[in-house]
Amino acid sequence: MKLLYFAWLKTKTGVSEETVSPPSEVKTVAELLVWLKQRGPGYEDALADIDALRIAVNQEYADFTDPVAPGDEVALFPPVTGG
Amino acid sequence: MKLLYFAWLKTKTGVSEETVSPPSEVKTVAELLVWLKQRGPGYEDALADIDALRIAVNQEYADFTDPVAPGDEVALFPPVTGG
Amino acid sequence: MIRVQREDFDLGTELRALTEGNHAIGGLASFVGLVRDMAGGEKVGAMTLEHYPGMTEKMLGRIEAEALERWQLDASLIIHRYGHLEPGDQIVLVATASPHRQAALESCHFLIDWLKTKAPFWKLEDTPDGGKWVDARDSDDEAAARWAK
Amino acid sequence: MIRVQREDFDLGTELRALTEGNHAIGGLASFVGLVRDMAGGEKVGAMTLEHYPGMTEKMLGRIEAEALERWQLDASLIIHRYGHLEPGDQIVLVATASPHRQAALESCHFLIDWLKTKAPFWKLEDTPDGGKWVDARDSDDEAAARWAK
Repeated sequence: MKLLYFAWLKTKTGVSEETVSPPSEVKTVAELLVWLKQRGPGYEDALADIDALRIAVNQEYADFTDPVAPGDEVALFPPVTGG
Repeated sequence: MKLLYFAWLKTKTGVSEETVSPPSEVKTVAELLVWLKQRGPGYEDALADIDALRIAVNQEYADFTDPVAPGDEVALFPPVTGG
Repeated sequence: MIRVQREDFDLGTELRALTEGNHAIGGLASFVGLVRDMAGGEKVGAMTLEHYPGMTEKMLGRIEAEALERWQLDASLIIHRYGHLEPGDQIVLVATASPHRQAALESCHFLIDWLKTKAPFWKLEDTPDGGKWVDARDSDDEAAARWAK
Repeated sequence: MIRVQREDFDLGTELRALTEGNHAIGGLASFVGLVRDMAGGEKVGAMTLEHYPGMTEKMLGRIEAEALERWQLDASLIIHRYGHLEPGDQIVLVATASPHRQAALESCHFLIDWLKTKAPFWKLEDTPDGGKWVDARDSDDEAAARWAK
């Protein structure tokens, strides 16, 4: 599973892109976030406020209950501020 | 009193601009229109449908009850279609 | 700024001039009206735009002043042409610049809606049956009425 | 048409290309977003606009498709820049052309409102205290919500 981090998610985790293999119990966005949070203090800080996060799975906006699978591209970012 | 006619008001009256001296009883826009209507068939045709007219007195939109005076510039035209 | 002119205008030049050097501006909205070759299902060759010199400038100035009173604008521009126009020609430009997006977009929309029902211009279309004075449309009155206070 | 690019664009050239040769177009509406030198009362020197390559194009394409479905448009254009930008620089252009004025104005407004809340861009402002990620604004969510069907 490919993870992408943008804006302050990237700053806090210190990572812009990584490939991870979460355990097979991780089947939803919410479960992925719980698993990610335990990977270190940077992740814990970045994911502290779940409401401040937006998630895209395979470049589509996703809800916390949406499924994630090993081959997915999952992006984590704050609400967008372009335009 | 200076009168100006635009668009089909000009076509129907055959006049784009004229100076007139209506009798002193003509004190409002409505009275002016009644007087104008009797000046010939072109005027009668042009002023047949009063609701289709817009009036400006001294370059300000005016109602039929607004006053007119000898020194005024009065313009008669259909609803505008610019832009 | 208000301009009533026979000549065409360069859109890029006009819009650039509105924002140039003012870094407080966050949004620039514009609308250009163009001569269509169709009107009410009828083919139109060209048109002549008549206006009321003097009153036109007065009314456009008042419409602009109303926009400046209602929204926080850094710049505004209305250019309206008159005379002979061909299909594809530019007729009118309204543009507004503001620190804020909504102010620019709304005031631009307001300017053209009000202009359509208040500025003394009249279109005479060349059709296969000869010159035809364009009728005012109820939809323009309704659009303008939306901005009543 | 959608373009995501680092380079600046020429507003006049882009807008002219949208209407050129199509005499069915009666109205061209556009909005340009510019970098302001002030944000929330704080002086801003420059900014970096980050984006999500791939998803950006996908979302902008979808937003444009939605506009084309809702309004009768002859042409539409979204250009969004990324990378380093200075105060006064152009960030984004949205433009729509239609036979009808209201369709052009409304769809242009819609495009920028939706883009603001859906296109994956993030602003990092240079401030005297260092780089600062810009917070999303509730007013942008409210503006986008107006267009819910």
